[in-house]
Amino acid sequence: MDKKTLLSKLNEVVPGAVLRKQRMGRSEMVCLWIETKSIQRVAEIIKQDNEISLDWLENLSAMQIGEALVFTYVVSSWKFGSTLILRGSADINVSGGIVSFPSVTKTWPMAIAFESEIEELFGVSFQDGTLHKKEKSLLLHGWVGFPLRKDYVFPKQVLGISHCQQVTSNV
Amino acid sequence: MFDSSEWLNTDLNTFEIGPYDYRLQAPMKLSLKADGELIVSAAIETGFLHKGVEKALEIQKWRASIAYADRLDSSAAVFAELALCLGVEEIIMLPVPPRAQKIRIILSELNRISSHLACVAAVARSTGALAVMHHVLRDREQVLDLLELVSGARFSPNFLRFGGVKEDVSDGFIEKMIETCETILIRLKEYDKTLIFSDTFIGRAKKVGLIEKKLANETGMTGPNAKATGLMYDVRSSSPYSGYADIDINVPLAPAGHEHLGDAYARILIRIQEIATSIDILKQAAEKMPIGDFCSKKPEDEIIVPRGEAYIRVESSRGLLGCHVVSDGGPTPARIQFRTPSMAGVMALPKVLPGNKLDDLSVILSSMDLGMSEVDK
Amino acid sequence: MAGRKNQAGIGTLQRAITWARKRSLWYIAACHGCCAEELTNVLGCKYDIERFGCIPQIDPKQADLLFVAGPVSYKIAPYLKGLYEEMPFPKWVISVGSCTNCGGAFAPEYSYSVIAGVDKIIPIDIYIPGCPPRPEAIMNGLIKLIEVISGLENGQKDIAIETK
Amino acid sequence: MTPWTSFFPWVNDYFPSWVQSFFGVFIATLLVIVPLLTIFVYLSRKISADIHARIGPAVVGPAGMFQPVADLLKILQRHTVVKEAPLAPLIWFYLRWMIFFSTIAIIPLGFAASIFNSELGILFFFWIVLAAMLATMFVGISHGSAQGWFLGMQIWAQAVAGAFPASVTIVCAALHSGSFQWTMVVDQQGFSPLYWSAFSNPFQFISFLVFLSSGVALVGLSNILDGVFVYNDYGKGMRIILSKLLYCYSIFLWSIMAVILYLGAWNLPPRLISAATYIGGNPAVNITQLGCLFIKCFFLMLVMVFLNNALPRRRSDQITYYCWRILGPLSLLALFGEGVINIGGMLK
Repeated sequence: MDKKTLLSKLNEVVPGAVLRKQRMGRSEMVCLWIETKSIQRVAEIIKQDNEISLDWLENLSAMQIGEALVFTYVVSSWKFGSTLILRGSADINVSGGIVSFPSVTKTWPMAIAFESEIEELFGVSFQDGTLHKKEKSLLLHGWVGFPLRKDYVFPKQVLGISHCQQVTSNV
Repeated sequence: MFDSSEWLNTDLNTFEIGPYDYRLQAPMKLSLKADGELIVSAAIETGFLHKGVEKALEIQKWRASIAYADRLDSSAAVFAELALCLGVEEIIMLPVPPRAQKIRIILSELNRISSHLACVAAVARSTGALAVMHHVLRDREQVLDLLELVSGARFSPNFLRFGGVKEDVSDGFIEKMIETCETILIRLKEYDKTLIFSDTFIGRAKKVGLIEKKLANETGMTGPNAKATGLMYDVRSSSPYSGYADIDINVPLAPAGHEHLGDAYARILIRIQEIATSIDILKQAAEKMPIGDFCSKKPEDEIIVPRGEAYIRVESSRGLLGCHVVSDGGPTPARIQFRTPSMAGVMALPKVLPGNKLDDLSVILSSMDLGMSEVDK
Repeated sequence: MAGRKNQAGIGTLQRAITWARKRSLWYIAACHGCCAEELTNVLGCKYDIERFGCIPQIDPKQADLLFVAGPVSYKIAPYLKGLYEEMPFPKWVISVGSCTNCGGAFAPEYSYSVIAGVDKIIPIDIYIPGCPPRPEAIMNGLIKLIEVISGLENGQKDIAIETK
Repeated sequence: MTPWTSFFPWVNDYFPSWVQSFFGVFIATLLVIVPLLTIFVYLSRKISADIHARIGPAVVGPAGMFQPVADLLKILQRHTVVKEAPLAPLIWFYLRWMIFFSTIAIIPLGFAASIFNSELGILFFFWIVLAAMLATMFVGISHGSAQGWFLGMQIWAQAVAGAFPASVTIVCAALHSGSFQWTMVVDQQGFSPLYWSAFSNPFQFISFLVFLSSGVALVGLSNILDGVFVYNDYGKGMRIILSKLLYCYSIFLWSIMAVILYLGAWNLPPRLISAATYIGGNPAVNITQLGCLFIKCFFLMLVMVFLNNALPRRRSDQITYYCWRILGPLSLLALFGEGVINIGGMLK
């Protein structure tokens, strides 16, 4: 499933979704920047279409570059073994600090684990995904702040234990 | 899985199995609802081993990031190192000399054997075969001695560098490795008699912890757990990396009609066969070991990583370990994210446990070999 | 009944009790992450600590010795403290590896979720350095604990273990 | 006037017979049963360590001989656990212990030394073990927690599943030797293995194997479940020792019954008996008989140690399935065969 037909199919079904096409670093994997509001739509297409059938969300990672959160979806297909990388980005300084981003758990159920991790570490709330119970929780309940953000300041004290190096007397 | 004849339709007892429990291999919280002996529903809570590795990687300089990749999960340490090194080498466009690639293959296969032996020992312990557990641990010591001979450390070797390996492999090492491979092959036959083909073990592991291929597909499961369900995916053969190209690997797979498809017994069989393939790979790597320098970068050279990113796939002992390395040209990495294989196992647990008996909980968990420090990062 | 007292003023009954305590230390291991792999090897057959009378126990109420290994996160700290409280007196704690000694690789300036040293929540008797420490180091820590229990000043060796 | 008291004849005029038997039991417990069990605990740890290819306890005394002593002393002086035990599990726990240790009175320690030589002999033993298992179930049920209730039911199901084939094999052994009384059973068998009733005819051999394996289900493997819940919650030092001693004693009890029923207990070759009487008179004969009994019984106990430590262990529902579906019919077959042989014998 080469790049040309993939792009043409995407453009005709979801016009204007693909913002930019580039190579992923120095590897030959195709990376498509998708605008945030049509990510679910694009995910739907590339999974259902039986020539593309990218049905396995291999990796969903988020990173903060400057003032934007960039989400990288590495999607590959069991049938053809081909891989595609989708990119979505969202502005980080939103009022209330919680960035909202469309969730893809409806098309790829394995996204639950990745998304719940990103929710805790980056402070993102994924919209209208499957209503999964928060099975996989990483941090202590009621942890203040989102650790993987660049401007995160380490806590001074957690659970009454001072988060510092010097050895306190035996408790 | 649910044969309704065993239902007692009593009201459900809830069993809270806390982080520290003798049935669990690593701290996690399981709240099971059981109707008599049959587990009806399971909910899992993880996060107890969250160390914040990815944040630490962003603070430390590039040179120290390899040591942190070890600490992601100690029983599969070399794979995380390899993934990180390949990622950075792709960004810097650094050529890795063929001898270093072969040494990397030897190290990762040794680590795979020691990780699988640890899983077999855990399963033997959970079914009560303490003698087999101790014998497996004794053979695992031989592999750990080899890792120590090469790198000085038994678990997190911290031996790989960007562009190759820290030191060359001493010449006595190759012979000693071949000799250990022979003894381990003999020992595998010994496990067959005492554990694998003993009918009490088959009785304990048959139809226990059944994972269908659909569930494995849905949660994106890879590695021995997925091969036991018949899902054929191995990064070493599908997209060979770092010198695996000229080594032929026969990947073990549970055939479709296999009567043990997807249960705990098939997972153990697949792990034993993977040990055999790893030994075969070690022998081939030993033969094809070229002469040459072991690292294309002097240790004292400064590591400058230009802007760029890379996504690397590596076959760790638990499945596909992905590493997404992003650098913005600064002295410290911008973002290093690991796609850990045990996450799929943890996601599949609430659907695997129901239908099994309560006594089999430790057999299921040990046969799935969930590396919790990998899941919680 | 004033038993015969040795020069350190400890009666024979007390010496017998300390002999029993140091010779049968039943242990339970709180395993988190890396150093826990070394604890399974120490239990194994090459570096067997059952020679010193240490049997692994599955329940804290039966154990006298607690091995803490691996980085302890804030989420598991209350459970570790509960585990320690459940153990009956007299009890001892050996912290294996630099993560439990002082935070080690995950010191406070590098990690936000690892306690910098487990002695902030439970008192520790023996600190074993290393990341991960070798099984011999863990056994050496255990022998040091046996010497501490039997009240030998540092440097004095335990004769029974030395000769074995 | 048991032969043991022939040493000191003045005993008879001071103490009535029940006091003598009480002291007999007391001494038998202290001097014979408890040291034997501590040796068994030590050997089971050392042998299971050898099976695991490692060195067992080696620091305390020569080759770790006094390790059980150190464990015993340590457990005794440990401080009590915070939670005080509610009454119900305690009552059942001590009841179970008393039931088990009441069998000491009727253990036939040697030919003339069985203090209580009744017609019921073997059956009396068997029902006591079953009653003890019932008490274990109530210990589990009165524990109150779901896990306690669940494990108690599991123990009882396993015990009943083991008891049925065992009782049938006992009847079959009694059929072979004519009566349930110890002395009669032992008289049928001679010293050399050919005369042992286990190898006298194929049906007796089947009943011997069924008896042993149902003993494993009834008594041998129950230790895993006991150790897990009840005694830990209220695990004061003394109760832990009692439960460990109880487990070893129940194995010892079962192997003594097996030795007496099938393996020709305390039968000695005539020349040895005459030599013993020449040396020390009647008591010396008793002691050698006792020695012969305990050596045989010891090897059976080591089989239990091997099963516990070396091979993978079945789940408890597999054990009950195995007992009902395989051991039950086998024991009935043995009984039927034994009956046919007896009728054949009578017709002759």
